[in-house]
Amino acid sequence: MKNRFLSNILLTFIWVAITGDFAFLNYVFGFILSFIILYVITKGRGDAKYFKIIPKLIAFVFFFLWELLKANLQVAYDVVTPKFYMTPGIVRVPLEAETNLEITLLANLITLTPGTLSLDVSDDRKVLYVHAMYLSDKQAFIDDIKNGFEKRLLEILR
Amino acid sequence: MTNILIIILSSLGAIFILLAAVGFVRMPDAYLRISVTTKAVTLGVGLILASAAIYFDNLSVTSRVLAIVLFIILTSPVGAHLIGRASYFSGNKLWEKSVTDELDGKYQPNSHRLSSGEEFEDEDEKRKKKIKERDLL
Amino acid sequence: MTIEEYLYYIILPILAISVLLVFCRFVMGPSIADRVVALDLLITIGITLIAIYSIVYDQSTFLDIAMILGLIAFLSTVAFSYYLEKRNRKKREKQRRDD
Amino acid sequence: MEFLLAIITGLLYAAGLYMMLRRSLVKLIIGLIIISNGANLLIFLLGRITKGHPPIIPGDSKIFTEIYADPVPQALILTAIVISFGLQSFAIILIKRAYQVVKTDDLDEMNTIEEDYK
Amino acid sequence: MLIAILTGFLFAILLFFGGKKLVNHKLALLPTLIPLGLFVYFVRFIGEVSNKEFIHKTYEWIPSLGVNLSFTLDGLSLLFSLLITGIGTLVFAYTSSYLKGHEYLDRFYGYLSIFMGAMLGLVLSDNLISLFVFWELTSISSFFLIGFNNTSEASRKSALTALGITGIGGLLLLGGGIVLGNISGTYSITEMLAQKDFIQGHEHYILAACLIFGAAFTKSAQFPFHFWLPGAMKAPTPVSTYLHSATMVKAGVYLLFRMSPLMGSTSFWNNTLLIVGLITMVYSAFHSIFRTDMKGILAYTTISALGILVFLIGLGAHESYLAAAVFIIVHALYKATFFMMTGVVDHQAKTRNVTELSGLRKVMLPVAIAGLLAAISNAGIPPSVGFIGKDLIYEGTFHFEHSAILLTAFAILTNVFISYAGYVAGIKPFIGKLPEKFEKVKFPSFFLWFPPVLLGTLGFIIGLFPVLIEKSLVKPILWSIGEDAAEVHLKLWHGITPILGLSLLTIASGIILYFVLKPSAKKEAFITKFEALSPKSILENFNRAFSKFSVLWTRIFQNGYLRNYVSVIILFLIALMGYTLVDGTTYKIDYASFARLTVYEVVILTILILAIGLIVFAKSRLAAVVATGIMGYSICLLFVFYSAPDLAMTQFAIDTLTVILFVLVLYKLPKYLKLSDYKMRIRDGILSIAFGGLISILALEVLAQPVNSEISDFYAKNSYLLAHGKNVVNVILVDFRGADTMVEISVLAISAIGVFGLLKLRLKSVERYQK
Amino acid sequence: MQQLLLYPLLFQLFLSIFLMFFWKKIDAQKIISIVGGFIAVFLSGVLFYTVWNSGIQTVQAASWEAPYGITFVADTLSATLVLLTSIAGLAVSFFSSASVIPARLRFGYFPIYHFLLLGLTGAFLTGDIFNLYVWFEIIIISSFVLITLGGEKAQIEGAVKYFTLNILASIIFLTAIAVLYGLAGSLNMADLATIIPQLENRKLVEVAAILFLVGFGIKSAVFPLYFWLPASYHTPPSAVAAIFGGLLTKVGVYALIRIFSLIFLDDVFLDDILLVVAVLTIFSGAIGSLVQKNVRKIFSYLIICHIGFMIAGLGMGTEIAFAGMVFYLIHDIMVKTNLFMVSGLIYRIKGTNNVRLLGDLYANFPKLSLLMFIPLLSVIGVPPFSGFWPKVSLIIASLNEKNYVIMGAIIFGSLLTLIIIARLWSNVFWKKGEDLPKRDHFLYFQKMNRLKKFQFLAPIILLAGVSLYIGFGAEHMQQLSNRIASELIDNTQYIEAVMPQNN
Amino acid sequence: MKTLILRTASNYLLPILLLISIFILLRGHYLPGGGFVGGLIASIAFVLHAFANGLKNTKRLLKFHPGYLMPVGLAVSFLSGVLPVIGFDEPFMTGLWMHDAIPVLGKLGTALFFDIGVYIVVQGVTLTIIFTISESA
Ligand code: NA
Ligand code: NA
Repeated sequence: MKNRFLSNILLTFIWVAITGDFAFLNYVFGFILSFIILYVITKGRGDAKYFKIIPKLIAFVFFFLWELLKANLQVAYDVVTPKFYMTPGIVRVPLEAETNLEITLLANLITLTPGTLSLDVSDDRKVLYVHAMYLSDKQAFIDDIKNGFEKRLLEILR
Repeated sequence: MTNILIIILSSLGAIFILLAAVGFVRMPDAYLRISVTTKAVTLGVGLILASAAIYFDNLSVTSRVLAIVLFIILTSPVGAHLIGRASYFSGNKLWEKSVTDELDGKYQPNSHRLSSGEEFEDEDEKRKKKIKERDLL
Repeated sequence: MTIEEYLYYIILPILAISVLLVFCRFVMGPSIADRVVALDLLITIGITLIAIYSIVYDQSTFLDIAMILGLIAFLSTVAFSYYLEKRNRKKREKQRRDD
Repeated sequence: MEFLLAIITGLLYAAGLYMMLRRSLVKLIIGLIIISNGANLLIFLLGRITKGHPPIIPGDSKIFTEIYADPVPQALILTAIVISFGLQSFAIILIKRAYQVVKTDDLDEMNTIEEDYK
Repeated sequence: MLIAILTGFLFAILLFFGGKKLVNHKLALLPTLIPLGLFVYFVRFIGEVSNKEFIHKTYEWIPSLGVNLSFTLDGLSLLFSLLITGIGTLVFAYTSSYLKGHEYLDRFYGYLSIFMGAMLGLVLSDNLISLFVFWELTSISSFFLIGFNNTSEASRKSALTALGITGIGGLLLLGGGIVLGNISGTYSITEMLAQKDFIQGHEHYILAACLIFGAAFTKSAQFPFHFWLPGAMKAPTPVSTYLHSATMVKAGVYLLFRMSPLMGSTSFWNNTLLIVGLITMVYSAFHSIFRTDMKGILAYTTISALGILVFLIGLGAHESYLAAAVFIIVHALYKATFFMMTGVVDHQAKTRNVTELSGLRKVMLPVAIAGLLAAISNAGIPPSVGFIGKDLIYEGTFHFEHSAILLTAFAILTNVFISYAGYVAGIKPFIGKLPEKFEKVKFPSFFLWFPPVLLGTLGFIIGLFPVLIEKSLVKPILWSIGEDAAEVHLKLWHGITPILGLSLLTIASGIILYFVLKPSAKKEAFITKFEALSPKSILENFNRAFSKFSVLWTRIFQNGYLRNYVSVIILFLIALMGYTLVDGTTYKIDYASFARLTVYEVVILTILILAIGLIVFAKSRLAAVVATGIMGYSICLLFVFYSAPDLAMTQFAIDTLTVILFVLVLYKLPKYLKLSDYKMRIRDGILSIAFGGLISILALEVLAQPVNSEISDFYAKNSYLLAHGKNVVNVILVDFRGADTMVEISVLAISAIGVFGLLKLRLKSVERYQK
Repeated sequence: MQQLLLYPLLFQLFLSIFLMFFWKKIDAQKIISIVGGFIAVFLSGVLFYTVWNSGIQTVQAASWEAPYGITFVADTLSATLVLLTSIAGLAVSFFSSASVIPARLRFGYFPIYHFLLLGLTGAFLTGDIFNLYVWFEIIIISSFVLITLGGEKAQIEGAVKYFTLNILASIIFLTAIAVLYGLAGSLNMADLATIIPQLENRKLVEVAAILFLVGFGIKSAVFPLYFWLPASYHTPPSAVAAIFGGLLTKVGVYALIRIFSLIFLDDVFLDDILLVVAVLTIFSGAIGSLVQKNVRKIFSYLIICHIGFMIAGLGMGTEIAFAGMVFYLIHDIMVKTNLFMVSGLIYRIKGTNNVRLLGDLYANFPKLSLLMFIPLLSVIGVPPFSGFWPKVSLIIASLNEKNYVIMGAIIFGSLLTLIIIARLWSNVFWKKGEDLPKRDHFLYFQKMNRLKKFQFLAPIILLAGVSLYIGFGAEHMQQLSNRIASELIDNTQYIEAVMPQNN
Repeated sequence: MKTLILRTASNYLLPILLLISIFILLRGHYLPGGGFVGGLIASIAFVLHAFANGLKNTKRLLKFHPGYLMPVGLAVSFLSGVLPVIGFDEPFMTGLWMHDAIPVLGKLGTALFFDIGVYIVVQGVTLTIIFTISESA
C-alpha cells in the first residue's frame, strides 16, 4: 500500500513536470490520473515495488554520472586511436541482487558504463553475463562490478 | 554565461556522438559496436538536451528534457541487452582477439533458456546423451 | 558568432557526419543486429538533431517530437530482437527437422 | 530546397513503382508504402513549405504574429498517413495470409486466370 | 387499341401464373379465343378504313423523350392486324392439336400471345421508338418460340442465330429511328411525312436509310442475312407458320412499305431495294429447288417471296406497290397453308423428307387437298388468288422504266423455281404409291387438317371474287402509303395480254421442271457444297475469328500478372501526363526563390536517397524493411524541419508500428528470391524513372504557380478565437475538418476488423464453397 | 430538420457502430441490418423528396461556411444515388442475411457491410474533394475486408490484385489532390469550380484533370484500367459481389461525373480521351464477357462494358448525353446488384457458377427463371425494360455530336450484351445440365425452408420490381435524368447552393 | 521473449507511457499531439508489455479484448459529433464549448471528447492488429 502510494506521488510529479503546469489543480488531476493508471495496471498483481529512498538515489545518480564520464573517455581513446588496445570477452558475473528490479537496474547500469554490456541473465537469476571490452584481469573486473555498482545499488534498494 | 554553458555542453555532446559513430564504424564485432554506441550516445543526447533546456530556460521545457533523458537512460541499455542477446544466438561471432566467452554453450538452442552454469548438467545435453544411447542400442 | 550560428555551423556538421558514419555501418552490415543498432542510433542522433534545430529556430515545440522519438525508438529495437529470436528458433527447428 | 524535394518526391514515386513491379508480394507492399510516402510528400511540398514555424499559435497570443506553415496540407497528410496505416497493416496481414494459403510470395504464381481460357 | 395490343401480354402473364390449369387437356382450345376475339375486333374497323377513315390513338408514355404509344390503324396496319389475328386464330387452334398434351403447352401459348401482341404493336405503332420496342419484343418472343425445344442443341443454336441477326437489325432500327427523329424532331411517322423533303435532303438521310434497310433486311431475311430463317425451321411448325411465313418475317417488308412514302422515291432507296430484293428472290428460289426437307423448301421459297416483295417495293411504281400489297395477302394465305400442311405430315408421318414421302392422300385426304390448293395458288394457276398476284408482279416489272425485260425475266425465273418447289412440297407427298411404312399413319384430328384447308380454300374464294379484298384491303393499303387507288380493279381475267403469256409460260415451265427434276439427297448435297461461300458460313467463320480475337484481346489485357496491370495503368498515365506536360513546357525554375539549403537538409536528403536505394537493391527482406523504416524516419525529420511537428510525431509512431508488423509477419515467409531477370528490371526501371520524372516536373511546375492561401489564413485567424485551439493542425482535424477524422477512425477500425477476420477466420472445407 | 441531408449518412454510421456492439450476436445483427435498411431507405427517400421539391440541399459540417469547412451537398444526382444505394443496400442486407454463412457473420460482416454503405453514401454527398478521398478509402478498406473475409486461394489472389490496383488509384487520386491544392489552395469542390477556370496555367489544370481521370478511371474500371474487376468480382460471396457490382464502380463513375461536370469543363483533349476510353471500354468489356465461362465473370465484364456507355455520355458532355448517362447509371446500379444476386441464387440451386455445368433451370424452376429473366432483359436493354431508354438518349447525343463511332460502339455493346445474355439463358436455363454430384452439407435452395427462400427471393423481386418501374415508368426517370443533366450542365446552381455568400 | 530485464523494464515503462499518452492526448488542441499520437503511444505501451511478458499476460492485464475499444471509441467520437445535430439542430461536428475554461484541460468542448474517441479507437485498432498477428504467429 505504501509503495503504491509512493509510486502514485512519483507519477504525479512526473505528470506535473511534463505538463509544466504547477497549479494546485494540476497536482490533483495528476494524482487522480496516476491513481487510475496504477489501479488499472496493478489490479490482480501484487503491489509493484517502487523506489523507496529518494536521496540515496540522487547520490547514486551522481556516482553513476562520474563513472559514465570516466569510462567514456577510456573507450573514446581506443576509438580515436588507430590501434585497438582492447581485450574483449564475455564473462559470468555472479549476482547478489535478487529481485527483478535489482537485477534489471544493475544490468542496465553496467550496460550504460562504456566498455561493458549486459548480455543476459541466467534463468535461475544467479548469473549475469557481461560483455566487456577490457578483460585483461577477469576477476578484477568482476570484483569491480560487485563492489561498485552492485553494492551501492543494493544499498539503495534494500 | 548560459551561452558558454550551452556551447560547452553541446560541443561535448556532439563529440561523444561523433565518437560513438566512429566507434560504431570501426569496432570489429557486433558486441563491441553495441557496447560502444549505447553509452556514448546516451551521454551525448543527454548533454545536448541539457543545452536545450538551458537555452529555453523554461520549467516546462526542462521537465520535458528531463523526461526524455530519463527515458533514454531507462530504455537504451535494455535495448542493447536485447539486441546483444539476440545477436548472440543468431550466431554472431566474437572478434577473433576476444579473450573469453563464458556464454558459450549456455543457451539452449531451441528454448533459449539460459543456464547459469551452476547446474550439474544442462538439460539439453542430457537429452543429447539419451539420444546417443538410443542410437547405440 | 551567435549561439545559433555556433550550433548551426559547428555542432550540426558534426552530428551530420555522425549520421553519415552510422549510415555507412548500416549499409555495411554485416549482420542484421548491426543494422538494427544502426537504426536505433540514427533515431537517437535524430533526437539531438531535433534538439539543436529547436534551439536554432527557437521553437521548443520540437522537443516534444524528440520525446516521442525517444519513446518509440526503443520499441523497434525490441521488435527486431523479437524477430531475430523467432527467426533463429525457426531456423533451428528447420535444421532439426532436416537432420 | 523545393527543387530537391521535388526530385526526392519523384524518386519516391519511381522507387515505389519499381518495387510494385517486382514479383514478390513483400516488395509490392513496400512499394505501396514508398509511393504513399511520395504522395504525402507531394501534398506537403505543393502546399508550399515553411521552415521553423509550425502552425501552432505561440504561448499567450491569440493569433499568429509571425509567418506560419500552411496547416491544411499537414492535416490532410495526417489523415492520409493514418488511413494508409490502416491499409498497410491490412496489406501486411494479407501477405501473411496469402503465404499461408498460396504458399508463395511470388505474385506470378498467384495467377489462376489461365483457367478461364481452357 | 392499347388494350388490344396488351391483351396478348396480359394473357401471357395470366398463363405464367396459372397456365397449367388454364390450358389443360380439355381447355386446350381456350387460348384460341384471344386471337379470334381480336380478329373480330379488327374486322369491325374494315368499314371505316375502307372509307379512308384512318384511326389514330395516342397514349402518353415518355413525353420527355418524345416517345408515345401512338397507334395508327390504316390500310396497311389493318391488313397486318388481320393477318396476325386471323392466321393467329388458326395457328392457335392448330397448336391445340399439334402440341396436344405437351408438357409446356401453356408456355407455348404464352410466347405465342406475347408474340402476337408485339406484332400487333409493331404494325400499329406510329411512333418509331415504340415501333422499335415491339420490334424487339417480336425478336425476343421468337427467340423463345424457336428455342422451344430447348433441350436440343440445334434448336438453341438456331434460336441464338435468329436472335443475333434480328437483334442486330433491331438495333439498326433503333439507330434509324433515332436518326430520323433527330432530323425531324419527332418520332411520329405521320408527323415526319410532312417533312419528307427536308428529311430526304438531310445529310443523315443515307445513314437513316441504311439503318432502316439493315433492320428490314435482317427481319425479312434478305440476302445476305437470309440464313437465319432456314435455321429457324427447327421451331415447332405452328411457329414456322405464324412467324416465318405470315407475320414476323413480313415485319421488314412492312417497315419498308411504311417508310417508302417518307424515304422512298430516291434512287438510293429504290435501287438498293431493287438489287437486294432481286438477289434474294433469285438466289433463294434457286436454292429451294435442291431441298428435300419440306420445311427447308418452304423456308427458301419464303425468303424468295420476301425478296419479291422487297423487289416490288424497290420498283417504287404504282403497279408494283399494288402487286406487293396483293402478294402479301396471297403469300400469307398459301404459305401458311403449306406450313400447316407440312406440320400435319410431319406430325403424323414423322418425316418431312420429300424423297421418302408419297401417296399420303390415301391416309389424309383433306391434307392432300390443302397441299394441292396451296401449290396451285403458289404456282399462280387460275383461279387461285396466286394468279392475280403473279399477274400483278409481271405487271410491275413489265412496265418498269428501265431494263423491264431483264427484270421480268428474273421474275419469271424466280416464279418457275418457286412453282416447282411448291409442287414438290404440296403435291409430291400425296401422289403416287403409299409406301408400306406410311400405311399405318393415322388420320389427323380436325384442328390439324381444318385450318390449312380453310386457308387454302380462302385463297380460291378470293381468287374468284377479288372484290372481297379490293375495297376493304388493297385500296386502303395504297392510300396508307400515299398512292392513289382510284384505278385499282382486281380481276382474274384481264383479257389476252403479254402478261397472260408470261403467266402461262411460268406455269408451264414449272410443271415441266417438276417432271424433269426429281428431288434427291444427292442434289441437296451438291448445293450444300457451296455452303462454304454462303453468307452463313462466312458469318460463322467471322464468328469463329471474332471469338479467337476476343480471347486473345481479353488475354492480353487480363493476363493475370499483377505487375503487367500496374505497368499498363502507369503507362497510360505517363502517356497522358507526358503528352500534356511536355507539350510546350517552358521550364521556369526560379532557383533564387528556393529556400537556402541547410546542412541537416542535405544530410537527411542524402540518407533518404540512400535508404531508397537500399530498399530497391536490398538482397534480404529484412534489410528492405529496415531501410523502409529509415526512409520513413528521414521523412519524419523533413516534417520536423518544415514545421510539421504533428505530422512528424504521427508518422514516426506509425512507421515504427508498420516496421513491427512487418517484422512479426516476415519471419514466417521464405527468403527473397531474385525472380525477375535483367531485361525486365531495366524495362521497369525506365518506366519507373519516367513516372517519377514526370511527377518531379509536375511538382516543380506547380511550385512556380502563385499561391492561394485564403483558406489557411482563415484557419489561422479563427483557430483560437472561434475554435478554441492553438494547434491549428489539431483544430483542423477535430473541428474544421472533423468529418474527415470521423471517417478516418472508421477506416482504422475496419482495417483492424479485417485483420482480425483475415487471420482468425478459417472456414471449414464445407463452408468454403458456400458463396 | 435542416440537417436532413446528413441523416442517411449519420444513420449508416450509427448503424455500423451499433452493429459492432453486437459482435457475436449474429441473429441480432441480421435484424438490425434489415430494419436499419428500411429506415435508411426511408431517410434517403425523404432526402430525395426534399431535394426534388426544394432544390439542392447543403450542410456545412461543423458550421464552418464553405469553403472553410467540409460541405455536404445533395443535388438531385446525389440524392438519387443515395436513395439507390439505400435500396440496393436493403436488398443486399436481406440477401446477406440468408446467403452469407455464419462464420463470416461472426467476423464482422454486417458492420463492415454498413461501413461500405456509409462510404458510398458519403462519397455521393460530400462536396469536398479531400473528404471524397476519405470516403473512397472507407469504401476500399471495407470492400477489402469483405472480399478477403474467410478467403481461400482464389479469393486471396483476387484480393491482392483488387487491393493493389485500388490503392494505386487512391495514390493517384491523392496526387491529383496535391496538384489541385497546390494550384488552387482549396478543397471545396464548388470553390474549386470557381477558382480553376480562372487559373492561367491550363496545362497544369489539365494534368490535374488527367490524374483524376486515371484515379477515378481505375475505380470505375474503364479501359485500360479495369484489370482489378474481372480478377476479383467472381471470388467473394455473392451478396458481396452484388453490392460491389452494383455500386463500387458506379461511385468511380459518379466521381468522374462530378469532377468533369463541376470543375474541369470544356477541355477538348480530355473529352476526346474520355470518348476513346469509352469506346475501348465498351469493346473490351463486351468481348471479355463473350469469352467467359463463369456466370459471375460474364457479369463482371458486362459491368465494364456498360461503364463504357456512361463514360461515353460523360465524354460527349451535352445535356442529352448527360441525361442518358445518368439514366443508365440509375438503371445499372439496380440491375447489376440484382444480377449478382441472381448469380448467387443460381449458385445456391446448382452449386456452381460454371456455365458449362449449369442447365435445366427453366425446366425445373420456371417461375424463378422468369423472375431472373427480368434483370437479364433489363441488362440487355430490351425495350421497354430499363436498360433501353438511356441508350436512346445516348444515341441521340452521339448523333448530335456527329460521333458515329460512339453510336456504333453503343450499338455494338448492346448487341453483344444481347448475344451474351441470350447465350447465357440458353446455356444456363435451357440446356440439359450436367448431373452434378451433390455437395455434402451444402444448403441447396431446394432444401431451404420458406423463410430462407423468402430471404433469397425478396431482394431479387424487390430490385426486379424497381427495374421494371424504371423501365415502364421511364417518363419519371427521364424527367429525373433531364433535371440532373440540367443541373450538371449548369454548375452555377451547385456553386450557389454551396456558397451563397459569393453572389 | 524470456528476458527478465525487459520484463522488469516494461512493467515500469507501462504506466509512464500511458501517462505520457494521456498527456499528449489532452494537450493536442494547444500543442503537437492529440488523439492519434496519444492513442499510438498508449498502444505502444501495451505492445511493449506484450513483447516482454507475453500476450497472455498483457491480455490478462487488459481484462477485455482490445477490439471492444473500437466501437466504444467510435461511439464516443460519433456522439460528440452528432450531439449538435440531435440536441441543437446544428450541423454534424459543430463544436460545442463550455463557457469557462477549467484548469489543466483548458476549455472543455465536444472537440476534446471527439479526440478522446480517436484516442480510444486508435488503441483498439493497433492492439487488435498486433495482438491478432502475434497470436497467429
Ligand atoms: Na495533433
Ligand atoms: Na491530433
